[in-house]
Amino acid sequence: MTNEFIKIKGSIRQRGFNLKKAAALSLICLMFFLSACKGGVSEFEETREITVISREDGSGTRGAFTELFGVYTNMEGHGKVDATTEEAIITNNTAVMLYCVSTNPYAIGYISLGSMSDVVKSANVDGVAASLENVKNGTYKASRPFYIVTTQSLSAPAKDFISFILSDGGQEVVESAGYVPALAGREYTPSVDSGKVVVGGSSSVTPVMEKLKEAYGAYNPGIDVEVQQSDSTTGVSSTLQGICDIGMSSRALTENEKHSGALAETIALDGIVIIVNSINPNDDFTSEQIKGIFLGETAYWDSLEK
Amino acid sequence: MKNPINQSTFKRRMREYQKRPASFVMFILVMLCACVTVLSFVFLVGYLLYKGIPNISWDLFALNYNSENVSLLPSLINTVTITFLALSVSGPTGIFAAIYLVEYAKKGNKLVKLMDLTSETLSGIPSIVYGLFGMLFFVVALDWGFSVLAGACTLAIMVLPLIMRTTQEALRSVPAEFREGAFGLGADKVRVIFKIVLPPAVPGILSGVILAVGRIVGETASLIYTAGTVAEIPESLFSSGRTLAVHMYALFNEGLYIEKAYATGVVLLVIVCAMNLLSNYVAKKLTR
Amino acid sequence: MKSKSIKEKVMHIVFLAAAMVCIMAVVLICVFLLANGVPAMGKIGVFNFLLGKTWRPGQDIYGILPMILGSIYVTAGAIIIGVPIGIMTAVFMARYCPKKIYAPLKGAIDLLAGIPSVVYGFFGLVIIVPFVRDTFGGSGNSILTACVLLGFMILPTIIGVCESSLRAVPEEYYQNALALGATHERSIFKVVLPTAKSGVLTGVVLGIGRAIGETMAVIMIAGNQARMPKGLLKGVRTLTANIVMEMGYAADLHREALIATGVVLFVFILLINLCLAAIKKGVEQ
Amino acid sequence: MIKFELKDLEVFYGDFQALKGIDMKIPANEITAFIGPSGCGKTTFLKCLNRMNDLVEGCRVYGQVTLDGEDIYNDYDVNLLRKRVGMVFQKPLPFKMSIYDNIAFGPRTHGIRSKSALDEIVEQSLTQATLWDEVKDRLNMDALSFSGGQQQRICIARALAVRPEVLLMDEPTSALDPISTGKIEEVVMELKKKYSIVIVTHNMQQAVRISDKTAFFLLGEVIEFGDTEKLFSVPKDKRTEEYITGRFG
Repeated sequence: MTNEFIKIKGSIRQRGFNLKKAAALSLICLMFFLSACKGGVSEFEETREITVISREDGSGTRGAFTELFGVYTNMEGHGKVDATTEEAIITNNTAVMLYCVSTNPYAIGYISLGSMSDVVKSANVDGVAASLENVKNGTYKASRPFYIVTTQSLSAPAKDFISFILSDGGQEVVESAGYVPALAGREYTPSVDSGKVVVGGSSSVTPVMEKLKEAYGAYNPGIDVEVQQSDSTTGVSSTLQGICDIGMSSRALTENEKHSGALAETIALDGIVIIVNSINPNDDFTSEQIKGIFLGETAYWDSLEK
Repeated sequence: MKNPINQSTFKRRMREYQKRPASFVMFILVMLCACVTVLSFVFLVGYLLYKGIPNISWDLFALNYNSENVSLLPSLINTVTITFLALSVSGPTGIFAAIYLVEYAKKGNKLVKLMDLTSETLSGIPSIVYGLFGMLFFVVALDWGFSVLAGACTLAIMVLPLIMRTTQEALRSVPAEFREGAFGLGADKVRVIFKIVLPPAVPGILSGVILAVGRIVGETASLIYTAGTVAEIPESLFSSGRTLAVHMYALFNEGLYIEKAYATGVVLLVIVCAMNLLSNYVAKKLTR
Repeated sequence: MKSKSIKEKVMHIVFLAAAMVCIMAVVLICVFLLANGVPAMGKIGVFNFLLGKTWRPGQDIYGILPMILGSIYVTAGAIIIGVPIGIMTAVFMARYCPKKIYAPLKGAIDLLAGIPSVVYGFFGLVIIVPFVRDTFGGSGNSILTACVLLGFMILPTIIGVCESSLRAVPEEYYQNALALGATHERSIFKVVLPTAKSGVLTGVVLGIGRAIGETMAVIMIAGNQARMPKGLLKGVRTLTANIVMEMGYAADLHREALIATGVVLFVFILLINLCLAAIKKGVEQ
Repeated sequence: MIKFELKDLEVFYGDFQALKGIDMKIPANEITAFIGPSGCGKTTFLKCLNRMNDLVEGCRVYGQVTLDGEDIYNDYDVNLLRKRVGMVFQKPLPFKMSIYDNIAFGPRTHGIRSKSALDEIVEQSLTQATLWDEVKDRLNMDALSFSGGQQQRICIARALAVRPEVLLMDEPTSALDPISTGKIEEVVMELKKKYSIVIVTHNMQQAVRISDKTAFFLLGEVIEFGDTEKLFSVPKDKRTEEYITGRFG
């Protein structure tokens, strides 16, 4: 017993560390930790539970997803009700979604097409791959619109910026950012040459809005555009309160918001990609399978109906 | 020269511990906990450096932010501005309030109890609640809009209790003899406070300020709702601007610039480190 | 002589005003939160709101009991992990640490306090979540993960406050105990630490405050399922997560319900502080 | 009978030599007083006897110290040593707990758990410190709420509670008023029967009043050591004479 104590305690004295040995010890501990973390699972076990990852209730992406894949039940007095399984991990953050799926072999989730990254694998839906091309030609069914929100009292520079967004030049920027343009065939001609526009709202729309802003700078350098990233609701309410000139939203307006005078316009279409871990052999789902998984009816990977 | 006889050898210590197992267990526990703290630190910082350093480039310090090059310089400037603003509000207020509580208020005073409760309450309020409050009060009610000033004020309220409490502790630990001695020499109260009581309390107060700076620099939730997220250098105190932490959050959020976010994290780390060193240096200067 | 007394008076008033600012801040926060949150509670019904087990904003069902429990569990776990480690490390820093490694260690801990919670969150997501999943099973986004991460996050706060209060204890206490034949450890844990009790408690309170209030890190790793907590390895949603998570998209009653969640959080912290104040009083007597 | 025997004791704090080659025999069951100007090494010497010097960083001790013939520096359990050699400090400093717990701290440290045994020890120790009658109804009160003299007696009682053989006292009355000092002196005289006592004092009358032997320290050396009466009436060394007559520096 004593000997053991002495051995363990060999590195540490009460009034002073033996620095070298302490360093060596901590290095060993560190390596142990690292190996414990890095040595994760490398083989896919079909018998494991599916980890479902979803966005938060009320998120534009989630709304679009549940609508598209029919992840809802009909409830009396409420109509269609989101029925995503209670066990689903909820996140409000695309990066968390990506990381959860990239580190957890048994996870399944969904993100915006523009945010797709190669740390995860995108799954086909009904045999169709999620790509810009397929969203555009309508074969990939999971897509949703991005909106800009305005009020009646729109400033001249804001009007000018919007006309740029909806012009061919603007829509080209949308496409190069990885989204599907909403419309085509309009020309842009600057109407004013100075002023300031504040744009704020949905974090999903922000990346494309920033690209638009930069491109706009080349056409009309006199106008200063400020992009505020927050979320759809803040965007809409800020616009209504006059804090922002233009709001960004990834969801449709509520009745209340419409009532208060908010107007929405579609600026782009976004695909929703089903993502799985890169070692997951299941990468081609039917809509029914996805619905089953997100309803919680299919709980294990091997109970997936092939 | 002979060896001194009072050097406790390791063997001797172990023999002493053998008779007192409880002490030995406590000793092991202390060492273990210290190791856990150090290891978690090494691990966390090591991880951040490992992920971040390869992604640092001069481009990150460009004057302008755009989606091709997510420069962090504007947010860096904002961080400094907001930290400075928030501290210049909450620092004096917190320290003066603490002075009032320790030096002026009588013991068992209702006000003291109320203050203790309020400062405890304030320090417990989650930052997101501060954010909501800041949005409702500074942004909407005072009509400042999303602005650096609104963010700084919100953060000032947030760190106020932190500064106040550490200052209180520091002041209380100054021996009463110091004050009595000074009063005995005929010094008046204000003089005693500033010349006698405050100097020895400076390290304690500064540790509070460091903690406060840490919270300000690391704050995300409340700033999103008050200072906004514009990634550019603000023109005035009433325009919006994001701090480094918000910048990181925004970069992480869409999952597009994760490498850049790590690099930003490293820069943030360096800044916090530099601030700590600076404040230590100042503390040394002041106490000397 | 006269100018002196005027200066005294002015400074007195300045100090008093500073103290009043704190009270004002609390009052303002109370007013704004209550004005925005209480009406929603009225509409939903206080009992339905506080004790409802279901949170479905889509159907206008707002019950936050799961989140209340979630916050309690996660905070309790963080305290269980963070407080002993924090106090022990503070003891190490104040009483064991050789001079050579003290300065870097102190710097490191100050640095930990300054790391933004987003970084902690990502660290947790990439390291702790897979670790918990591989070691204990489940999906990894669980109460346990949140407790561990929060436990680490409150360390700098606890260590900082505890260490300074330990250092404030006169050295003679330690020597007196030692002269009675007590070991280093017994002197520290039976004499020095109890003498610093009030400071240690302050540190713990601040730690609890940080744990309850933590948002950005918890939201990334806790799973955020809005249902009753089901076990250590299952996910959970805290009150703070609930607010941040849905504030962005919420409108109307949903938004008010979220502000009301903030009110609940606020009352919650008030209660904890009252309890701790009572404990502190008991300790000091 | 000899309690402590010191041979060629030298103590350094870093480069500073605090004690220079001291040889001394401290008798049992007597009171030995150390006098001398401040900074002459009295307290350092005292702290060598229960090894409190070990705590001082950069302190080195050379030579040999034996207690009842046992070398206390060579492979001796330091906690046991401190149990045998109790110490009372200059500044009375009871722990922040009740009187009872203060007194019982020592015995509990050394493994006495039974309530009845502890009760007995507490009563005995407080009686020895002539404090029992004053505090017997207030044993659960915070020790810090008593007067300075009482606090010092609590500290003495606390030191006695571990049943030491030797009691080291480092200017125990310098912070107290004459009445409390008188009380403490009475206590010390009473304790002499059972304990060997070493007391450091700046008060020469006190040394004359209570001690049997006196040592005069100057600049880390023992100038003179002998029976108190002789030392004060016919000092051998000129420097001693100068000091005790107040003509020194």
